Amino acid sequence: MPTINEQLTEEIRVQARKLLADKTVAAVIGYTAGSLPMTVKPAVIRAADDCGRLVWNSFCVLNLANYLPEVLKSVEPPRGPRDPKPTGPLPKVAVMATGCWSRNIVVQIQEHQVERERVVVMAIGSRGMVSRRKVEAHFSGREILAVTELDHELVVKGADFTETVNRWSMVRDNCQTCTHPDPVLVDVRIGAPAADRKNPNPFKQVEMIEARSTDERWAWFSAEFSSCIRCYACRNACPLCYCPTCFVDDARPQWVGKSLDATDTGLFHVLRAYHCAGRCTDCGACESVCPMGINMRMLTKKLNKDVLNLYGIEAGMQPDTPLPLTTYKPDDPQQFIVNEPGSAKEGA
Amino acid sequence: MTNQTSETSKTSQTNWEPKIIAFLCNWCSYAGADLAGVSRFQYPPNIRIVRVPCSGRVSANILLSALKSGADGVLVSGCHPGDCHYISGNYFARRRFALLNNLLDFVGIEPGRVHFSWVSASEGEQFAEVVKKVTDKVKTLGPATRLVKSIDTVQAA
Amino acid sequence: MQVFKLSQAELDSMIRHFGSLGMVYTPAAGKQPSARTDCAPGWQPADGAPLALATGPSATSVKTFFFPQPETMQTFSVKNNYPDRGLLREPETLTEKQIVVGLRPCDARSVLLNNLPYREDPYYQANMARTVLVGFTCDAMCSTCFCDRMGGSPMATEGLDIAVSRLDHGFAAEILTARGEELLAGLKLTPAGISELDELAGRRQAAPQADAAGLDALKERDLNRLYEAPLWQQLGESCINCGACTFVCPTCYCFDVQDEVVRGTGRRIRYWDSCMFPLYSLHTSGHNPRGQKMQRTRNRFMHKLKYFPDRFGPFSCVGCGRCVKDCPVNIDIREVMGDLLTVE
Amino acid sequence: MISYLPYPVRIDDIVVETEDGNLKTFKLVFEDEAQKLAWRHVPGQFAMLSVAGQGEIPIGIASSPTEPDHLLFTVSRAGKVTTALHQMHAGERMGVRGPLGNGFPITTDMKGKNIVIIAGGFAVTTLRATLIYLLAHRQDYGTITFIYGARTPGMLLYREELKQWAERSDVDLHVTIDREAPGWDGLVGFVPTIAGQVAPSPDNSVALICGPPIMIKFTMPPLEKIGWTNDQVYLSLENRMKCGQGVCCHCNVGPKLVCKDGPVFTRTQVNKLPVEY
Amino acid sequence: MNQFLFEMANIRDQDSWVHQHEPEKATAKAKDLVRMAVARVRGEGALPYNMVPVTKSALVIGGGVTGMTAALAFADQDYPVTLIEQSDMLGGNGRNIYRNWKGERFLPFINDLAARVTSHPQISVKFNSAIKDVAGSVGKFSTTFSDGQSFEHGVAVVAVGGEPYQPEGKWQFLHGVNPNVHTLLELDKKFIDQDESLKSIDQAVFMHCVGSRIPERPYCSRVCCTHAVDAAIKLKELNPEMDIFMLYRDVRTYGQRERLYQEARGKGIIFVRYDLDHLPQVSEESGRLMIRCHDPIIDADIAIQPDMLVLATAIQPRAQSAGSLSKFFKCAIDGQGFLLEAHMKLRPVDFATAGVFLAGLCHYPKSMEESIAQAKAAAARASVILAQDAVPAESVTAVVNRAKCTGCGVCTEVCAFNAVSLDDNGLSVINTAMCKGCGACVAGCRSDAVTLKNIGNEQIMAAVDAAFCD
Repeated sequence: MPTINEQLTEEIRVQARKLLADKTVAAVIGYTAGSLPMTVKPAVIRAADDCGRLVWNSFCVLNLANYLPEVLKSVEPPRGPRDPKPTGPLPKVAVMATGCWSRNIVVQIQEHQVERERVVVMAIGSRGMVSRRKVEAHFSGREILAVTELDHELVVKGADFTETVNRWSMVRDNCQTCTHPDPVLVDVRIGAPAADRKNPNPFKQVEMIEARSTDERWAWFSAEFSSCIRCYACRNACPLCYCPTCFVDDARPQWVGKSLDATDTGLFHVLRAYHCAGRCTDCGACESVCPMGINMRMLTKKLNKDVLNLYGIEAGMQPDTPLPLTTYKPDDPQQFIVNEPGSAKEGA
Repeated sequence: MTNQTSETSKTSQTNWEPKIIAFLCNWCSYAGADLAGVSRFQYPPNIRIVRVPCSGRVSANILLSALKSGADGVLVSGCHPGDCHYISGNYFARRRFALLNNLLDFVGIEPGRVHFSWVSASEGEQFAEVVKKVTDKVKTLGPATRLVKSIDTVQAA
Repeated sequence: MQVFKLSQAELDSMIRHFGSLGMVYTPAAGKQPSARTDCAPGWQPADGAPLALATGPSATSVKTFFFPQPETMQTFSVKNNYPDRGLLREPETLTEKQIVVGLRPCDARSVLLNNLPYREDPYYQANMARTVLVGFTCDAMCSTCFCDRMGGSPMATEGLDIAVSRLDHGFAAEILTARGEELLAGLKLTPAGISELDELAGRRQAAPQADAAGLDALKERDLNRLYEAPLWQQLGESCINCGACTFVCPTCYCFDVQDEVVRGTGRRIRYWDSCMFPLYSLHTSGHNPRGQKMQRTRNRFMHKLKYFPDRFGPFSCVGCGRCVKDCPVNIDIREVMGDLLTVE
Repeated sequence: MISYLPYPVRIDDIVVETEDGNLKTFKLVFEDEAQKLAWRHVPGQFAMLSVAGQGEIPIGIASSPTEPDHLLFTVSRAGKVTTALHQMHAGERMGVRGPLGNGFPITTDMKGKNIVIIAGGFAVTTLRATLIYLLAHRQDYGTITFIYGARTPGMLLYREELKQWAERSDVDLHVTIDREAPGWDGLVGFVPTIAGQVAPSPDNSVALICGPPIMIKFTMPPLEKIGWTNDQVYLSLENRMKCGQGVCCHCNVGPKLVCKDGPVFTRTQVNKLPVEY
Repeated sequence: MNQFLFEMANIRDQDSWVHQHEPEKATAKAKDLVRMAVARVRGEGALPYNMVPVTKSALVIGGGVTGMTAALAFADQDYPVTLIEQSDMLGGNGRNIYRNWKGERFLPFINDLAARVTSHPQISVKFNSAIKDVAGSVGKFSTTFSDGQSFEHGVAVVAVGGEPYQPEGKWQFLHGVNPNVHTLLELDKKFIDQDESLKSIDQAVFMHCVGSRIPERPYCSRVCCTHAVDAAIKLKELNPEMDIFMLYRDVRTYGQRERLYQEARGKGIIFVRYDLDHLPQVSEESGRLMIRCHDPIIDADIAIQPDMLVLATAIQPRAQSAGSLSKFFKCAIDGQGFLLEAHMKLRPVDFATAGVFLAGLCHYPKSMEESIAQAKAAAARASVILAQDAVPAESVTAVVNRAKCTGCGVCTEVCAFNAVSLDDNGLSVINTAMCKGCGACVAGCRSDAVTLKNIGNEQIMAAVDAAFCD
């Protein structure tokens, strides 16, 4: 009896092969097997014969929407930087997408990075992706040489041990608190849809930090982010970070210094998160790819919470609603205004 | 270590006076500040005004870089909602600031470092009041150290 | 060369003794902010506790001690009333000894490799002069380790001042340089006996050896001919162009320079750059000779496997496997080398 | 040991060169006499100009070693440092680090040869240095042909000097502009066309070409047509660079570092490199 | 000197006068302010004074009294005017109103106005017409109409008017169900038609504020109180024995209109107050209207069985104000869909979009004479532009660095003037003629691709840094 992921893998291969063979799409963005346990390689498949390489498992932590704009461009007929866009229909690209990834695609569509009609979403209801870091922490220090995935367990092998762990307990925090695991865009359905999850409090971790004192929060922030080595993996793994020149790299003006001191790294992370405000779908790619294990997702999650509470918007869920920072309501909350009657800071 | 250097050098001055950067919109709050002057409303001399066309011109980047440069406090002030000279600049600003304000609070920037206000061209007294309130608050917080950039002054001097 | 025999307790007290000679750094367990603002995280000042090293290399490489992130090159003032306004000065050369304990042979070798391009660099040389390396050889390799394929060996001592190796009972400390010897001056240590020396030699012999043939094979490949090979396109397509590989890499050494001014006081710093970043090669005019991801990915591997060896001899890779481990998209340099050997 | 510390220099004079105001020549004098005496460069080399608080930028040296009292740099306003430079005034202090790079082979390959210099736009700067040097050592070289083109008359650099050179009999000077312009009675046409018309025979000759890549590309066919080979042609490459001394790696073109192995390469050398410049 | 190379350190109003008792600190602040101004102005460049030649003609949208008044104001100055009207008749809402509060009949006035408009050589009227597209900006607009024709004009006056609210929901009060329930305009129709049946009415009830001053329409419609009171008086004139009840929330017969109210009271019209918590209940009982309400003054429930119920319904904006029109002319609209002037006090008939003006009910509910005054004001303001050969465009405008632009479109969304759009390449372009230089796009741009001339990020930061450079 094949596992759920084996079934999904097979379905993906069949569908991808079909899409490529009948020339519905020019490329398929998916995952192929990795060289280490708990890794997969994102890959762009352009030939039907290549589809056998595609895999699906619980380690697909990088958001494939990240590749979409560039791959779409790569299948267009070549043109110079000043040439206008061709007018006729352009080749399509298929991409695997879970709930949060599909919502990223929606944001990319809202922000004109991707045209809906050129994307074939191979929709996969997410069962939650496993955090490699959690598994490694569970086996603290013992090297993991192979991980076999069953439907609800992971069989972890080392040089001198084999142990079975519960899969859900190793699932990433963002997936555990996810309420929309099923894609909002579906062109080709892979596997069974995932039902929305009732999560009593998806912002529990954020609230735990909010409950601390200002000084405690600063201590947490300083400690968490000072291990940043400024490799920008978090930024580059994010499908929303598509600026040709990131503010952190810009010399004119030099918004953020280049050193590793707490201010420079802190400012980078605060502004990076802020730039995702109202756009982040909590796909967790940033956190998953950080070589230093920084929990930068807390900042975007905090913003997600505020955007939902203040403006009632969840990124990528309402394609027809403008993004929260590109719109307003005359009666938006403004308790933070210092001279507003009833402001939070009034008399403080 | 470097943060401490700046802190001690700042506090060692016996009469520490905060410097507060105030981004004022050209049409309302800057004019309100002028009216405060014409009306001789007295307020603490701690703000340094940067005139901007609209509160909607002030981005999170600008605000944070004022903190980074060493502002002990930052005030952004614009027209009252509905009165924006540019129709909607302050509405967009309000959303940006609401989120930024919460995020800064979340990472442990002391509440009261960063302020936002609406002051119209006719509210000279209101402007003076806002500056008083903001200055008092920043004074109780002491010199800013969080997200303040500091480089090794020993080697440079 | 002297070899001493140490018990765990003697080893611990030896490391504690180093504290009286300079700053002592050891690999941090887990993600630890660095104690220094100019030093990458992953290292911490030794706290006297017994050293417990995980298998394989430390989380971040030792290059941070030679090539700190950032390094102040010059300082200046731009205050109007300052007489030397705009004049750049070099800060005093740091001479305070730093003793790095717990690095692995791969990292030790990286210091020597980086010294090839940096042999005329005043800052790197100043850090070379003040840094003493007390390394621990590896009695096991991680699945991501491949130092043997890059001309090293888990038991190698090249680049170290003192090499500590595990024995069946206790440790052997090989004193490899005069600087290493200095560190131990005044310590009463037991010279290793024949049996310990034999055991050490045996372990060294049993360890995987540098695979010279494999290296030669790669060196003989005309990689310039593979400049247009499709494998670069595939790699470039999955690469997300972050700098994780370059920043965890002990032998990536390129830097950028920027001026910082705060409240009138300024410094010119150099800091790690990454050839993975589009801005790395961007001209002011907007033209970018390596504007595509594929070009940058290719450049990184070509630099390590072709340009650097052409210029200096050895490959610019010590096989620590950090990039393999930390790459978000599982680009594995071992696979790349394999492909380069086989692709036509 | 290499040094990253710029020499302190004072801006002695600033000349606005072009009608758009975007090119200025900075005349710099050393603050320290010993540093001035120690400075040695050859035409074709560059230096890092440094403005404290803004950064450094590599700029070709426009003055010849035979003008020992000062250094000249013609700077186009483009990025952060050059914009800051353009805002500076005579009397202000800045820094110069160098000389860097290899320069033209004035004492080796060029010696005793006929020299053809082909310049387009503001890439003429190091070629000005070269020409001044050649004229100062006139007897060491054969004929000198200097071809220089700009978009408009107002975009020509060193206009006073161009007039002086035009009057000399020992330089064959051809100045051209892209299109007819009022008040211009000189040559009209693109540099490659003019080069094809006036370039001498390749016998015992060396050509130095600096200009935009497109100009270089189109200049070669007319030269090749009359027998020039790639070995005789020297080009100066540009790439983003930071250290200028072969360490930081930014400027690599394949295995070559523009800052150290160049910026001057023969066309034969350039053709062997990947197009990463 | 080019005015854009000027920067002021505001030492007087913002320093010496407000810190009179702290001279030392004020001096330190003055030094900072000067340093900041210098740092900022260093980065500035001379900006061109952009001039746009003016096409000396006007477009007036809406053929009601307001639009006709504006058109005549232009035409009488000899400017060619195109007046477009969506129906086949001039006059608009005015045709449905019996008389004004002074007792003057509307219809003759409107017919006279319409005759002057249609016969004026400088006015061309387009009936059954709407706007399809608008290009250009102040000084030179080009508007295409639904018939495909287009018209070049230097200014435009928007006078599309409003419309009566059609009662619905809990405000329907059997309107459209019971034949004796009318809106005010329906009653006016009977006046105009001299409907004799009105004389036989014994009892009438007027309900005020139908659809006004409620959450969906929080504003007061301003004219309905006067209108209702006047209509009640007219009924009394027709039949002095008629019992008339006015169910009101607050009476707004402002200014001289107060006399009408007094007259009504004098004529025995009974005013009964209601509030939103005690909405009068209207029902049919054995074929007759039954109104039950609570009189707070006598604190008693009362029931009336009138022969006629008249609803003073709200004035609401036309859908096209908030729709195509605001899009074409970049007009701001308020929360209810009324068009929004640039500044309530300083620029009351201007739109924020230069060269476009507004008057009449599309702005907010107002009386006919106010609409007429506003129409004249709008035409006068617009004529200031037409009188010039060229008008200056904003010099401090946004500019896009295309190398940094992602084409995400945030700038286009936050621009209140529709000055930003995405081009064929999907990258942002600024129409500098429409840009006002507010910088909303600059602050919204994550990639720093947009900047504002002379108020760039680098300059603001330089000014800030200078404050700490002492």
